[in-house]
Amino acid sequence: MKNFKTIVLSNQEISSGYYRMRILAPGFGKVGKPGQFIMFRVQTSLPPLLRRPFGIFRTGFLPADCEGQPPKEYLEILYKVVGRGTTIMSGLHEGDRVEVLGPLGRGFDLGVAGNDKILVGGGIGLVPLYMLAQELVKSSRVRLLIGGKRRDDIIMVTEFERLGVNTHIATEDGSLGEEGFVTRVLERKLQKYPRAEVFACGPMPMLEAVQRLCAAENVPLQVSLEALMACGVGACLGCVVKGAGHSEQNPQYLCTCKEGPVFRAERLDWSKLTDEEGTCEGCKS
Amino acid sequence: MKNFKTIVLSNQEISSGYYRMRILAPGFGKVGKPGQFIMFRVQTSLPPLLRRPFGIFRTGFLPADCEGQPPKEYLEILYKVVGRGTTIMSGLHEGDRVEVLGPLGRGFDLGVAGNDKILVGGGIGLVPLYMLAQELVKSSRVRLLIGGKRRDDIIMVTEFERLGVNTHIATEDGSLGEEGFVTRVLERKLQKYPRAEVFACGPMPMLEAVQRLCAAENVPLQVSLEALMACGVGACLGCVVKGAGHSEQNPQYLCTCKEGPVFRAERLDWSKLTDEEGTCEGCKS
Amino acid sequence: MTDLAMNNKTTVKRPSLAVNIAGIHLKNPVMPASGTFGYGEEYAPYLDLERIGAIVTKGLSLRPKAGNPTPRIAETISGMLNAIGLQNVGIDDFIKFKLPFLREVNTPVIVNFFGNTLDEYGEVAARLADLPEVAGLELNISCPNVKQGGIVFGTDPKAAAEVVSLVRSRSQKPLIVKLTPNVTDITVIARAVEEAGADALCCINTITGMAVDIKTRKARLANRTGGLSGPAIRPIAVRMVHQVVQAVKIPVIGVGGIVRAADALEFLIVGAKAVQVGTANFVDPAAMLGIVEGIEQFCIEEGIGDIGELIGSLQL
Amino acid sequence: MTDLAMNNKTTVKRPSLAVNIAGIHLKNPVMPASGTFGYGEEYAPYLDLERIGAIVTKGLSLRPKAGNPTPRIAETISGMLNAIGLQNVGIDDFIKFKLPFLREVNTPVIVNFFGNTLDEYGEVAARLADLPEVAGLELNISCPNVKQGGIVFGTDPKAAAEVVSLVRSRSQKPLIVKLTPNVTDITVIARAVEEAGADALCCINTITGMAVDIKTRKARLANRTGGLSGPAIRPIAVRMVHQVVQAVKIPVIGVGGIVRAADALEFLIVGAKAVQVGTANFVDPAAMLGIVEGIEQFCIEEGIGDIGELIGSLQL
Ligand SMILES: Cc1cc2nc3c(=O)[nH]c(=O)nc-3n(C[C@H](O)[C@H](O)[C@H](O)COP(=O)(O)OP(=O)(O)OC[C@H]3O[C@@H](n4cnc5c(N)ncnc54)[C@H](O)[C@@H]3O)c2cc1C
Ligand SMILES: Cc1cc2nc3c(=O)[nH]c(=O)nc-3n(C[C@H](O)[C@H](O)[C@H](O)COP(=O)(O)OP(=O)(O)OC[C@H]3O[C@@H](n4cnc5c(N)ncnc54)[C@H](O)[C@@H]3O)c2cc1C
Ligand SMILES: Cc1cc2nc3c(=O)[nH]c(=O)nc-3n(C[C@H](O)[C@H](O)[C@H](O)COP(=O)(O)O)c2cc1C
Ligand SMILES: Cc1cc2nc3c(=O)[nH]c(=O)nc-3n(C[C@H](O)[C@H](O)[C@H](O)COP(=O)(O)O)c2cc1C
Ligand code: FES
Ligand code: FES
Repeated sequence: MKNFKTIVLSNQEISSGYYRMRILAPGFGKVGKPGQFIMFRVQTSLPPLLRRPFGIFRTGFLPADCEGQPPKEYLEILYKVVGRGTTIMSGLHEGDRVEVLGPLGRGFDLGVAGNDKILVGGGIGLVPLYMLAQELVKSSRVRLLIGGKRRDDIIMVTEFERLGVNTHIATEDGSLGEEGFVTRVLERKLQKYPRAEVFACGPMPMLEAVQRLCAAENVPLQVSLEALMACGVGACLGCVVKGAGHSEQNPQYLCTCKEGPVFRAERLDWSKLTDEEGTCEGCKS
Repeated sequence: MKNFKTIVLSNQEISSGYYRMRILAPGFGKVGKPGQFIMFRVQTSLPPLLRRPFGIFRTGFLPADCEGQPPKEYLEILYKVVGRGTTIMSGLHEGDRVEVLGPLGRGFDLGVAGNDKILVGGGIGLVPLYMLAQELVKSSRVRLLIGGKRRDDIIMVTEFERLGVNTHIATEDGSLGEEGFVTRVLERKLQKYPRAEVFACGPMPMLEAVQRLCAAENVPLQVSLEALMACGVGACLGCVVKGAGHSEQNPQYLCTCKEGPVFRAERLDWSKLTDEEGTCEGCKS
Repeated sequence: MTDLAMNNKTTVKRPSLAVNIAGIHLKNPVMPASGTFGYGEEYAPYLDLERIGAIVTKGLSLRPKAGNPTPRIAETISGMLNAIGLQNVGIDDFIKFKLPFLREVNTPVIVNFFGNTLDEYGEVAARLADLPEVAGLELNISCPNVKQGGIVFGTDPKAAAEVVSLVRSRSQKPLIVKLTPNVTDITVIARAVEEAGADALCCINTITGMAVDIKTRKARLANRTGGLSGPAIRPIAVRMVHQVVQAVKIPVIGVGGIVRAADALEFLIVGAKAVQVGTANFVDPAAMLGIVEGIEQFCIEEGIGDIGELIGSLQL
Repeated sequence: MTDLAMNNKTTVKRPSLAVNIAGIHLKNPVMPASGTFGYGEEYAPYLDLERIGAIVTKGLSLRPKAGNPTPRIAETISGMLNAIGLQNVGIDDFIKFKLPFLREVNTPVIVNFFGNTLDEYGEVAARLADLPEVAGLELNISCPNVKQGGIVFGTDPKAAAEVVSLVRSRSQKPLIVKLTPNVTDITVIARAVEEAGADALCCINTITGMAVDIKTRKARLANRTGGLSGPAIRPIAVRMVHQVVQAVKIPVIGVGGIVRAADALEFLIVGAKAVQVGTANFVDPAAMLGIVEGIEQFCIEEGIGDIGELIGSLQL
């Protein structure tokens, strides 16, 4: 957990409206865990005022510039352009100065080694699943179900396949993979692998559907949530979601940035998780 | 007078901290008069909130891209980096979108043809004098006295000389031309050319000294003033200066953007022109 | 509704943007905020004055007013401070030199005015009462009552009601009262003013602020404090308009920090029947046209045939 | 003053930045604003807590408080709205789980607190009165008085004085009262609170604001309105601090929109004896360190040996 000023190493559009940014991140390789995130400061001068949260897609090493020097650590984020901050980000270039706070939050629990692992990613929700898959493939069979509206929303498939992950694609318009919601694929897979553990990240309606399926089949589920965030470190209490113990009389709120963003599904109040969502453009993606 | 969205043609540092920006400005060549200014919108997205006023250095034509097309009109501004807006401006590149409002304000009166003309420019105050000189050289002998703190503050001398203007330089540290204030040079010239007319633009203390000299010698003086501006078109009344008729009981304020920025010296209240100045970094330049 | 061709294929109904404020018919709900648009003339080169809902002129007083010493303006983060001091040409010169131009423009003219004393308020209202070119009055009560120790009329419900009653008695013109945000509970003033006879309300005026030059250790305005305007104050303005709309029955005009159509739409959605654009005119002289077009575009996208459906459509 | 080597050549005196607020000794005048710094612990990884003047904790109530429904925050132009709803762990858990960490930090701890009723205010003050780790209390009076129909304590001089008197009677700790800006005349409240026994004042709390999602037509906060903070409000905060400093004799802590040292200096120059940094902590967790360093640098450049020379040095 630290705050550092650094530079952009590269920033490329990988699909229409989706970008991959590589950021120099000394010391980061050793600390980032699957499912953690960073708070990214879009410009060192205001605005936008607040930092933006992004999942860590992956970390890695670049060969050192000179012999004898240690290799350079970097981190990568994948982001979708949805509003002001991400629009500005899409214009950043190699060498531009940025600030990163992280890694933050609680990541995924790796579950029981050997059990089948099913990852479900909707659109940009794929991001936190990559490092998770990197870990899981070491001791389990890993399937990734990727959903999206259109072909353009399906990204990084090859990267996952290179890890040895079995991928299944569903698009709502059928322009890639099977036509329909990714949860239909999940339904079939759950029938086939009743001892599986599920890990999901994506838009709220997808997560809700995934939760219903897993609950019905009694399959363990971890979800990575998005929430509006100001601080990312548990100080502002802006990012809360309703916990399973929540009621009007006894509200229970969990901090997405600190207690999450990954939660075991049973910790959350699924009946009310979303009724106040949808207030930002991004959330609707 | 119009507001147009256009692009930067070039933007170069011409001396340490001084930039010259060429802007595509269709229809501008015919309308801009010596001493007029533009309101420049630094970024089409906020901030900074308000536009920044800049004198028109000169206008001109570029050869057309294709045969048969009319030549492209442009305008040039020269600016000194003093604060937030000008810092952002110094980072603009060819092709960047900008917005220009202008030409605005009242320019210089060309005076009596044949009479000697003495132009006094302090630092960046040289800007509005170039187009003036272009006109004046047609029928008068023109001398330009340029003052500045250091060698770096003396810009565009060759450009003026190419017009046939006789130039004299004074720097406070003596690093270029004669050592001392430019008003010392003016003093001598006024002795030599008692029928001269003077045109001045520069920092307030310089203008005050010039005013005192001209008043003492009974020489006509026009000055171009700077003031904080919000609108540039006479609507906000933020840019006023005290008129000659000003008193505590009967305040008289003149609008710099609309009634100026060029004023005949006798229209202004020189005793109080500056006592509330110096509130912005730029003014102290 | 007129027809609008789109894509050469489908024809969509052009939404009606017309609204009526206290009997003043506006072709659309967008007008300038007083003091940011001069007397209209200043902006004529930059936008077609017939395409905005109304023209609101610089605050007028009985006698010409010279205004405050300089510096009068200071830029702040996403806002500006001004202490112009209500400089204006006075009612006589307004009628002689400014009104003739406005007469030729086919857009309702709303005259903003103020007084240094209660009497002066009444006088100005009376002088404006018979001018056919004046479609309505906008009463600025954010001025100190010189006689009563300088307390601002608009911060005290009694004083506010008193000045509104007086003005009401001196003029039959549609009367819009412009409220100051520098109060504990704006709904108290709003209701007092409604009862005293206002036909409509306009909120908000600027919020008192201050900025300091740390090098000279002087206030950046000669007047020390000034009014904060611009995008920075928008959330405060939206909140106050929302409160006032709930508190009164007369129409409310929303103003404060509007730069783009999306900003104007926030005010309309919370229930403002029209909006005023102030500081944004300085930034972009054609800002209001963009806002009118943006509102129209939004209505088309959202399938809104009449702006009335949008006004006050906040989901509670 | 200690020595500071510059350029390896000249040695300049390090200016003294220490200030004393109501008996609390601060090594420098920079501290976090309540609710933006958690209980201190959250920011420990990002800045050395011993390098700031004090730690101000999240507003505490008698019993744990769950806070408001979500969404609770919304970004606005140069600011943010929040309606956290004063979520906090309550006094018991604070003492059990949060205070032990703070005990180890060599920086005074100021505990911000509030009550839903007058009684509750008194209770919390009494509970905090004997804790040696608590250097001072910061009383947040921007809360609605549940018993008296929800009117905010801090907007009424009588109610404000009443709560301050009560708290004063229940605790000997240095008592800082935090004022709300949502009032017509902040000096009236400031004086009432001073008379009632406050040792220092802190202003300003957030300004009530609102933002609307034009697509969903819903307020962007579940609570509809929320508190505006951040750079957008700075000119308003500077003005209010300036007014309050002139109106009272007790020290004033300035807060509202401070991001950089230059911003903090504006408050000190108008007379704030210390400053709090709120929203800026979210933007840059080490913001306060930069501000401390910037103030020191400014003092060196301006030849100021003791921060006291700077405080209230506004040229009138
Ligand atoms: C833990 C976490 C991890 C995330 N990981 C990724 C990722 O890997 N890739 C990616 O593209 N996006 C990710 N998001 C969403 C991303 O933060 C938003 O898309 C982004 O903040 C939008 O900023 P904007 O300025 O472009 O949008 P605007 O809509 O202009 O932003 C306005 C405000 O809303 C907030 N906001 C908007 N959308 C969201 C959202 N979906 N979640 C939270 N806040 C939002 C912004 O932070 C800002 O405060 C993640 C969000 C969270 C909480
Ligand atoms: C009629 C006129 C013509 C000008 N011509 C030129 C020119 O040709 N070249 C040039 O370099 N400068 C010129 N200036 C000054 C120029 O406008 C300022 O240097 C510039 O606005 C500074 O902006 P900033 O954001 O960098 O400075 P900041 O100090 O960050 O600006 C803060 C605020 O102060 C205002 N401001 C700062 N300095 C001045 C100033 N000297 N005059 C007016 N407003 C100021 C800015 O507009 C802004 O509102 C002219 C000013 C006027 C009024
Ligand atoms: C330079 C300036 C002058 C103003 N003069 C007046 C005035 O004469 N009368 C008035 O009622 N309001 C006046 N106002 C307030 C505006 O009409 C408007 O209420 C305020 O600026 C908020 O809107 P904005 O944020 O869109 O600028 C003035 C505002 C500015 C910036
Ligand atoms: C998320 C958030 C939570 C806050 N919680 C409290 C609180 O519990 N008690 C309090 O007195 N002020 C609270 N405040 C107000 C701040 O302490 C401060 O007065 C205000 O934010 C203005 O300062 P700023 O502009 O630097 O943020 C909170 C502010 C924010 C943004
Ligand atoms: S984002 Fe601030 S507490 Fe989670
Ligand atoms: S700058 Fe607005 S009147 Fe001159």
